[in-house]
Amino acid sequence: MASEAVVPIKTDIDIVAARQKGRELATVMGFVSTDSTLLATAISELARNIIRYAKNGEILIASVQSGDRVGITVVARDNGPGIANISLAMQDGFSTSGGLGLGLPGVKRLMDEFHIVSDVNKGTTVTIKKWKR
Amino acid sequence: MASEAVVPIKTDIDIVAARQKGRELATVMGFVSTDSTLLATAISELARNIIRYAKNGEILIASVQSGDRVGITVVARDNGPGIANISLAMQDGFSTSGGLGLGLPGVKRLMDEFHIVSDVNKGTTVTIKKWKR
Amino acid sequence: MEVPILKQGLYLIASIQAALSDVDLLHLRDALAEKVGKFRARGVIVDVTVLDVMDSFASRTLRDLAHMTRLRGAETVIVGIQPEVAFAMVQLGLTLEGVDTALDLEEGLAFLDKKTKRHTSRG
Amino acid sequence: MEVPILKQGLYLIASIQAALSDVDLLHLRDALAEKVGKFRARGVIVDVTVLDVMDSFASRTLRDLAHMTRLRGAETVIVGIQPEVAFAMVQLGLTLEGVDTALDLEEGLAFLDKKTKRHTSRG
Ligand SMILES: Nc1ncnc2c1ncn2[C@@H]1O[C@H](COP(=O)(O)OP(=O)(O)O)[C@@H](O)[C@H]1O
Ligand SMILES: Nc1ncnc2c1ncn2[C@@H]1O[C@H](COP(=O)(O)OP(=O)(O)O)[C@@H](O)[C@H]1O
Repeated sequence: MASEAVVPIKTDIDIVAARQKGRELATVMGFVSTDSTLLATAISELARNIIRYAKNGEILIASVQSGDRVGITVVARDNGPGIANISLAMQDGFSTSGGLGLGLPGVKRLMDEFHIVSDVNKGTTVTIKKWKR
Repeated sequence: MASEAVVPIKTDIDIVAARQKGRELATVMGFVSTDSTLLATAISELARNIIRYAKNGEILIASVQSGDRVGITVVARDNGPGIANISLAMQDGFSTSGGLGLGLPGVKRLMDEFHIVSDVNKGTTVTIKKWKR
Repeated sequence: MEVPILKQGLYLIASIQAALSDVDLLHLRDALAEKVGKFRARGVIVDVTVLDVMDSFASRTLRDLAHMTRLRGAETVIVGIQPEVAFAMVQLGLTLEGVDTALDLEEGLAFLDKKTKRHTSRG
Repeated sequence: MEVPILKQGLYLIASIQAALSDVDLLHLRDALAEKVGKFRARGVIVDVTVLDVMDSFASRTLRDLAHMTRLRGAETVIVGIQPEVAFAMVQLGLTLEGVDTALDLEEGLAFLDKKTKRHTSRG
């Protein structure tokens, strides 16, 4: 049941497309409805950060397996400006754009796993995972 | 009146068991009720950190004596990932899990003594003490 | 996706019909702020029942909408936030602080009737 | 430990009967968010009188619960926090900011009556 989709993120409409793709896969894989919602919400936040800070990028959505667990991994990547201070960016309320500053720390709370790599002037990659319950 | 109990911490139910054990000993030793509550609350935080960050570990609860003072010492230990930057972890609001980040600094405020040792990839041991008033 | 805005008595009712893009949400916000004046509305209901995701942008835009209509003399109530959506919002840290909410359209109307102290008939 | 949830008029009352595990607390949160819709409740009371420990997880879960029900149109009030528990919470830094509290069930009912502006009889 391996499945993978890449959604290019260029305009605000792609944010909707990406999160719907995520929900679709979660539903097909039999995720409980709450977890599909959490996943779709997380994708929405990551996609918007791409548009807002990096102008464009892509979101990969794939099923993963580890032992007898199955889950969904989402990789949001861009070649944008990167994040200079990741631990600062991960704090509730921190924003360089006058935003709410809840996106990154919030996504971390929504997911089972969260990983971020960022290089200034090179780009940002956020990898998240949600396991099926 | 030496007394010692070890509570294995594996699931969220063990958190309740550990803090009840702590309160029990405090009551038997004649702690004022407020201090029993502070101790039980501290144990609850440490036990939850074990589950959350190290998956499992144990909590030792023992009576201690020093001169004519008696008290209770609690040792929470795990072989989990450890803490890379302890002074950061001891700051109010610092959390790597999107949590409130009040556990460790809060426990320190609740107790008379607080000591933490942690090695990355080896584990964490927190030792706390409350003296009987 | 244009969101239809109905006038019902002193209220405006915006019933979101499908997923909205960020631009759609901004349009909705601005359209309501403008229509409140045009129709001399006292209350606004935004029905989000069909929204399966309410992220930080949507929350913020709805909050701004509520504040804008209030400055124009109309109370806004958001209705229909589903339990799972509420859960995701709270985990993100989005609480719509300072914005009124009600279970559904019916409760929203009752809320506005009370808040605008108009017990006269609508419609 | 399932927490019994009683319906009393427009309110739901959850009376915690014994120490709750983290999972129990999450169940309570989700059950209330769902039942608010089912019973069209306007208010929720969570009675924590018997809890002898309120740690950061419990505080956070009660806060989330209050925010979730509010997004669904019902106000939540936490009642019965014991003095010693309150002391420990404050030492930890847990203030339940943004969450309403009252001394006991009676005060909680009075608070909800005022907040939801329903002075009609309950029950
Ligand atoms: N993809 C990205 N590229 C560059 N910077 C980013 C990216 N995502 C997040 N950031 C930085 O991290 C900060 C925090 O992000 P977030 O928590 O989502 O809140 P917000 O977007 O509301 O500011 C942003 O203000 C921005 O400086
Ligand atoms: N037993 C532990 N093992 C590994 N890391 C821990 C442990 N306890 C605490 N930590 C680290 O210290 C940080 C702060 O802990 P704490 O103050 O209890 O707040 P919170 O658990 O809400 O994050 C945690 O986010 C985590 O990174």
